[in-house]
Amino acid sequence: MLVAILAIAALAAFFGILLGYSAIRFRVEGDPIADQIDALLPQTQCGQCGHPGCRPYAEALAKGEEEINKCLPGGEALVLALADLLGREPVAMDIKEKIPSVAFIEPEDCIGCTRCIQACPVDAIIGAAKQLHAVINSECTGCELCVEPCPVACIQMRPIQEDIQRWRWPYPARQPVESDSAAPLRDAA
Amino acid sequence: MITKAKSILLSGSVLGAFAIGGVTLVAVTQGSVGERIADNQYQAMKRKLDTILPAAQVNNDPLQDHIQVSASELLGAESTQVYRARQDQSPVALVLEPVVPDGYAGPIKLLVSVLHDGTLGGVRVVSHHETPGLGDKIEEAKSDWVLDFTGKSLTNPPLEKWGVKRDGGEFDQFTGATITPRSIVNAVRDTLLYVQQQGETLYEPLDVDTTAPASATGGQG
Amino acid sequence: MVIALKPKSSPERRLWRFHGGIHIPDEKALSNGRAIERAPLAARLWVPLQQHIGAPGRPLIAVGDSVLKGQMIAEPTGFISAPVHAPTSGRVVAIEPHPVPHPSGLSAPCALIEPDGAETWAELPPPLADYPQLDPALIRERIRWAGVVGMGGASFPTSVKLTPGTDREIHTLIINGAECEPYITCDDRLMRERAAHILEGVRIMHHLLRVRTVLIGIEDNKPEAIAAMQLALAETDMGGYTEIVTIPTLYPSGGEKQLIRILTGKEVPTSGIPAQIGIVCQNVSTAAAVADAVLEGRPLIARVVTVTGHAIAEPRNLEVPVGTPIEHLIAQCGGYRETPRKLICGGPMMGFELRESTTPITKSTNCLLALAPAEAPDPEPALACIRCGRCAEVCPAKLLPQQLYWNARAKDLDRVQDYNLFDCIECGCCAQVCPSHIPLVQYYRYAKTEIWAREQEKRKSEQARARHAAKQARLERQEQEKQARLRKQKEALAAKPAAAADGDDAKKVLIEAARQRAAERKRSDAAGQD
Amino acid sequence: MSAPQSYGHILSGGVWSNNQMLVALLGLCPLLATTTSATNGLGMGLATTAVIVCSNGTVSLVRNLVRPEIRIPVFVLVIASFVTLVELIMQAFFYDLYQVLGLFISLIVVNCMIIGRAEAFASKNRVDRALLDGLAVGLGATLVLTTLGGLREFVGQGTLFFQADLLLGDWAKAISLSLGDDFHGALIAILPPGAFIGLGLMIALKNLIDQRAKRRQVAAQPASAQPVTAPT
Amino acid sequence: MPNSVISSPHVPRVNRVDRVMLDVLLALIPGILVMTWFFGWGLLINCVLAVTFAVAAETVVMLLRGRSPLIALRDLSAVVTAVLFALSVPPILPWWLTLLGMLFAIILVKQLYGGLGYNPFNPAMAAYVFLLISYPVAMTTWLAPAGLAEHPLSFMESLRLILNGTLPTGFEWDALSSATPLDEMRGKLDLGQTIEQIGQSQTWGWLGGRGWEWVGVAFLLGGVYLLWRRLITWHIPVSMLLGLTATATLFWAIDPHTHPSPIFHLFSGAAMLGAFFIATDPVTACTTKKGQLVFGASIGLIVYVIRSWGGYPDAVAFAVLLMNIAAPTIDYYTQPRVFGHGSART
Repeated sequence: MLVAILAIAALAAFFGILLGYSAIRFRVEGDPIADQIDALLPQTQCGQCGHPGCRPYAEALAKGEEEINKCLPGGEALVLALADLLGREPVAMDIKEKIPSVAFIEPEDCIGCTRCIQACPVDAIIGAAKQLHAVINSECTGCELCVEPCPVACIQMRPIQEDIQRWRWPYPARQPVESDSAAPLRDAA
Repeated sequence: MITKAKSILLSGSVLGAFAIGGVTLVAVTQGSVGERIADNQYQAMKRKLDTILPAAQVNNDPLQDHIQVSASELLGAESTQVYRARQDQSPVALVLEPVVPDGYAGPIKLLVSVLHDGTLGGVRVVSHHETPGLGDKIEEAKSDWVLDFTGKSLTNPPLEKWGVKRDGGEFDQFTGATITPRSIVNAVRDTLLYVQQQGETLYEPLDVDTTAPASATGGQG
Repeated sequence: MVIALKPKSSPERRLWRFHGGIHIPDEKALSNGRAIERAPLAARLWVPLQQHIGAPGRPLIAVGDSVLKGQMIAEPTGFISAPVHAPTSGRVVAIEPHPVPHPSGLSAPCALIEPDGAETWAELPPPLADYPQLDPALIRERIRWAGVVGMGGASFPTSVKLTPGTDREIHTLIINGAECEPYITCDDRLMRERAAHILEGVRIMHHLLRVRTVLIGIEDNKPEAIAAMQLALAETDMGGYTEIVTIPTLYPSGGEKQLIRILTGKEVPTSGIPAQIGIVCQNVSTAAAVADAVLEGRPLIARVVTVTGHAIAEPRNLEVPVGTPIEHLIAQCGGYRETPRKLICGGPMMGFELRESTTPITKSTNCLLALAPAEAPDPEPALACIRCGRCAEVCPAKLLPQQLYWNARAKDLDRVQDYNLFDCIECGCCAQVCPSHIPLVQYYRYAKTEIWAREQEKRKSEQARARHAAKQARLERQEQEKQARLRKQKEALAAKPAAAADGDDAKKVLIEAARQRAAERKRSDAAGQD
Repeated sequence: MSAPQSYGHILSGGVWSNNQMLVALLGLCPLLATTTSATNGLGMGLATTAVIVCSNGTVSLVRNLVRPEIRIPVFVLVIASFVTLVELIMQAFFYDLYQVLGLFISLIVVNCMIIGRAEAFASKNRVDRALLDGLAVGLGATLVLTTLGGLREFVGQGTLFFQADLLLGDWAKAISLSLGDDFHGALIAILPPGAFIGLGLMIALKNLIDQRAKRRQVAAQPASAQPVTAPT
Repeated sequence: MPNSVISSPHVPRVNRVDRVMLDVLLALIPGILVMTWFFGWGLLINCVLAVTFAVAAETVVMLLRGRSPLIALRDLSAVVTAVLFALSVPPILPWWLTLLGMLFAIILVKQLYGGLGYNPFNPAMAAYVFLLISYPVAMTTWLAPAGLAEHPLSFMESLRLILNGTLPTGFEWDALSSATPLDEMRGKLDLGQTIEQIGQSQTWGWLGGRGWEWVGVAFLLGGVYLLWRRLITWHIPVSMLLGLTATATLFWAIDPHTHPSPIFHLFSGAAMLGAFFIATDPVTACTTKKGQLVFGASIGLIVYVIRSWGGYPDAVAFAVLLMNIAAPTIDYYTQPRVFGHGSART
C-alpha cells in the first residue's frame, strides 16, 4: 500500500517538475489573436464601439473583455466572423446596419474652423484654417466622427449612390423550396 | 535562477502532494470495503452456478473445488475450469466452461453443468456476439430455448439426433437463424462426450498442495 | 512578309474537344436569310461615353456643341482605354446619365446627339494602305484612335491586345467566327458578305503580331460563311499561314478559351490571358473594324446588329450607328409580331434583359433579341438540387457547379472561391440542363460581384488603417514638438512676462456668426418642410 | 471577467440552457454506451453527479494553490481518485448495477464534462458556487441519461425502469412498467445506432423548445440582444 | 427594381426532376414484374402500401413545416423511395413494418434533414437497415420462389398475411419461407459443404439462386435503360459491380470450394438493384466522376466483406449507407482538374 502511494507520489512529483520547467522554457509572448481580429475589423476608426479606434477594440476582444457585437460598420457579417474566430456565440447587433455613406461639407456654411479635420481619423478632409474644407470621398470611411465637432452643423452624411461600377448581382429571388435551411450538411466535409 | 528552480520544485511538490492525497483516499476506501466487494463477486458467481446445479444436493463449495483441464478438441478452449459439486465427498455434478468457436459472429462462451449420471444440469450462455434479434435468443433473458437442454444426455436423444431440426436432429432452431443453435448444440454434445471420456478422473480430489492456491484464485472468480 | 510556298495544310486538321458543352436549337435561320441592311438614322442618338473595359474616357464636347461624323467625343485616359466618336453629324443636346446596355439597367453618362441628317464627315486621318511598310506602332496608334474594341461582347480595347509583351512570342492568331450562341447571325452575315474585308483586317493583325499561323474557326452550321471565307481566302496571298477551320457546332465553342482549346489543344491558364500561351484571339467583326480603321481611316462608329426572336416581325441584320436606341431598330424590323416576353441584349445563353426601349446600341452589342413567351417561358420556381451532376457534365470549365451553388447560396464567399468560381465563364450550360431549374448562373454572378465588392472594401479598410496609423504618428510627433516648444517657451517666459494673445477671441466671434447663420438656415428649412 | 453568476443562473445553466450533454456534447461516451435502459442511465447519472460535485468542490477549494502548468494533472488526479472511490462503493453496495455499468464507471475519469467544469467553472469560482454548479451539471446529465435510457428502453423493449430495484431497492419495482411480451420493440433503439438517433432527436427537441420559448419572449418584448443563429 | 433582375440563360430548361424520377420508376418495371412472378402478389401489395404510406408521411411533414405538400409530392421522389423499399423487403412483410419503414425514411431520414436534396443517407436503404436491425426475423423471412414453393400464395392469401399475419390454412411458416441464396450459401458453407455440393441443390439455378438470378437480370435491364436515357452514368454501377467481382474473384481463385464464384455474387441479393438504382441515387452518392469510381468500388468491396463475414446475409444497404457518409469527403478529394489549372496538355 505504502509502496503504491509513494510510487504515485514520486511519479506525480517528477511530472510536476517537468511541467514546471516546461512552463518556463516554452513560454509564448505576445498576443497574435489581436492581430487576427484587427484584420477583420473594418478600420473605420469610428470609435462607436467605445474604444479609441479599431486596434484597441481588437485588443479588448482578444482579452475577452468585450462583446463581439460592438462594431456597427462591421455589421452582422463581422459578428459572425468574430464568433467564428473566437469560438463565441454570435450575438445580434444592437442597432440596424447603416447604409454606407460618406461625409459631405456644405460649402456655403463651412467657416474653415479645421475641427472636422482634427476629428477625422483617416485624414480624409482637406483644407486649412479659414479655408473651405472638402471631403475626399474615396478616403472617407463614413465614421461620422466629423459631424459632431462641426460648430455650424454643415457636415451631413450622404448615402453612396449606386452606379454601374458599384452594382452587384442580386441574390437570386427564385429560391428552391427549402430556402430557409442554412448551409447544407454535405458541405461540412 | 533561484526563483525559477523554486517554482519548478513547487510544481513538483504540489502535484506530488495531490497524488499522495488521492491515492491515500482510494487506499483507505479499498481497505474498508474490499472484503465486501470480494464477497459480492463470490456470491454472484455462486448464484450463477446454483441455477444449473441441483442446489439441494450440493453441500460443498464448487467455487473452492475446481481443477483446470485442457481439451481444446472438445471444449474449444486451451484451458478450462471445471468446478466440482459434491455432497459429502460423493460426486454430484461438474460445471464446465466450454467455448463455441464457430458462432455466426465469433466465439460463444458457455457454462454447462453435467450431473454425475451424465445428464445435463443446465446450459447458460456467458458471452456472445451473435446478431441481435436473431442469434441472441440463446440468452436466457431473451428466450427459453437454452433451458431445453436441461435433462438431456448422450442417450436422450441418441447421439445421431444431437442436431437442429433442419439438419435432421431433435433440437429447435429459431426462426431466422440456424447457425447459432447448431453450433451450440454441437458444443454441448462435445462437452458431454468429454465428460463421458474422462469419467471419474474429473472428480478426483485435489492434492493438499494445490488446494490452497486453487482456493485463492477461486476466490477471485 | 511570308511568301506562300507551302500548300495549305490538309483539311484534316486535328481538332480538340473541350469538356462538356450542350447542343441547343440554334434558331439562326430566323435572321440569316437576309443581307445586312443599313438602317436609316434615328432621330436621337444616345452615345455612351464609355463603351470599353478599362479607364473611362474624358469627354471632349459640351452641351450645345456641333459634332461631325467620326469626330472624337471622348478621349482615352490610360493605356487600357478607348475613345468614342460621334456616329453622325449633328448637335450635342445633352450630356447626362441615360440607361445603357448593362444587366443592372442603370444609367451611365451619355451624349445625346440630334443628327442633322447631313452625315458630314469630320476630317479623317489618311488611309494606311501601305501598312506593311509602316512602323507597327503607327498602325496600333491608328487602331487605338479608331476606338476599336472587341466586338464579340468583351469590348476590350483591341490595340492593347495587338500589343504583345516583349517577353512572349505570339505564334498563333485565332479569328473567332464560331458565333455559337443561338439566334445571333451578325458575324455569319458579315463573313458571307464582307469576307474579303475581314481578311484584310486579319492580314493587318497578322502583320502586327508577326504570328506564324492564323486560324479562323467557324462552326459547321454556317456552311455559306465557311464557303465565302474560303473563296475570299483563295483570292489572297494569305493562304500560306491562314487556315479556315470548320469546327463542330457545340455551345459554347465560341468562348475564347474553348475556341483556343478546340483549335490548338491548349488551355489558357486560370486567371490568365491567351497571350501567355502565345495566342491572340479576335472576333471577325473586330477584324473588319481594324480594316476600316487602317485602310480607310474610319473610326468604329457603326456595327452590325442581329435583330431577331420570334416576337420580331421581320428579323434581320442591321448595320446601325452606335447610340441608336433599340426601339428604332425594332421599328426598322417591322415592329413586334407579338408582345415579347423579354428583350435581351446579346444571345439567349449569356445576354441580359433590357428594360428601357431607349437604351442605345454600343460597340459590343451584337444582338437584340425579342423573345416570345413560348421561347422564354417564365422560370418555374426552383426545386432543391438533387445533385444529379448534369451541370458538372456540361460545364466547359470542368467546374463542379453544384458545389459552387451550395456555397454561393450559403454566401460562403471563401469556399466558393476554393471551388474556382472565377474560372466560370457564365455560359449558362449548367442552368440550362438543371432539372431543378435553379438559377445557377445568377448565383455565380451574385457571388462574383460580392467578392469583388468585398475585396474593394478590404482594400479600402487597409488604406484607412494606414492613414489612421499615419495620422496617429503625426499627432504624436506634433505633440512631442509642442512639448519641446513649450519647454523652450517656459525657459523664455522665465526671462520676460508674456503679452496676452487675442487671436483666440477673434476666432470665437467668427464661429459664433457662422453658427447663427447655420441655425437660421435650419429654421428656414424646417419651415419650408411644414 | 464578468460578475459571478447568480445561483439561479448556475442551476438553470447546468440543468438546461447549458446542459453539458445536449448543448456542449460532452461526455458522449457514457451517454451513448450506458443508456440502454432508464435504470442504467439513472445509475450512471448519479455516479457522474457524485464525482462532479466532489471534484468541483475540491478543485474550487484548492484553486489558489495550484499553478497553471500543473492545473490539468491535478484535476485529473482529483477526478480519478473520486471515480475510483465511486467505483469501489458501487462494487460494495450495488454489485448488480456495477456489473452492467462497470466498464463505464472507470471511464468517468476521462469524461470531458467533469474536467471541463473543473477547468471552466470550479477553478474560477468560490466553493459554494462550484458545488452548486457540479450539482446542477450532474442533475442535467442525469436528466439526459435517464431520459435517453428510458426512450431507448421503451422503444426497444417496451419497458420502463426495468430492474430499477437493482439501483433503488425493492420499492422501485412499483415504478417498473412493461407493455408486455406482445410488444414488438424496435431493437435498433437499444443497439448503438439507436443511441445516436435518440440523442439527435433529444437535441432537436431541446432546440425546438428553446426556439419556441424565445419566440414567445420576442413576441412579449422587443428584443435588444437576441443571439442570431449561427450559420452551421 | 434590382431584385427583378433575372440572369441568363433565357431559354427553356430541358430537364425536370419529376421526369427523371418517372424514368427511374419506368426502369424498375421489369424488376417488379419478374419479382412478382417469382414471389407473388405480396410484392405488389407492398409497393402499393409503401407508396401510400410514403406519400401520406410526406404530406403530413410538409404541412407541419408550413409548406405546400404538392411541391414535395410533385417531384415523385417519395414514390421512388417507397418502391425501392418495397423491392428490398420480403414480399410478405407485415404492413405495420412497411409503415414504420416509410415513416422512418420520409420523416427521419429525408424531411428532418431538409427534404429532397439534403438527406445524406439514402432513405429507402436507411429504412431497410432500420427494420433489419430492429426486426431481423420478419426482415429475413423470404418466400420460396415460384417453382420451389410448396404453396404459391394467392392474392387474398398474401393480403391476409400482410395485413393480419394469418397464414394460409394448413401451412406453417417453414413451409412457405425459404432462405435466400446468400443465406443458404452462408449456412451450408458453415456446415462444411463445398460450393459444388451446394450447387447440386435444386434451389440452385443457372447464375445464382433459382428465381433470384432472373430478378438480377431484370434490374440489370432497367439499369441499361437508365444508362441509355443518360439518367445515370456508368461510373457508379460499373465500379460497384467491378469492385464486387474483383474481390469475389480473388477469393474464389484462392479457394473455389469455400468461396462462391463472382457470378453468384453478382446475381444474388440486391447487387444489381443496388448497383443501378440505389448506389446511383444522386442525392447521396458522390458527384465527381473520379469520386463515383471510388464510391462504387468501395461499395462493391464492402458488400463482399459483409456478405462473407458480417452479421447479416446481404450487405448492399449497409455498404451504401456507409459510403453515403464518406461521399462528401470523397468528393472533396476527387475534384476534377479545372480548365486552365495545373498541367494542361499542350
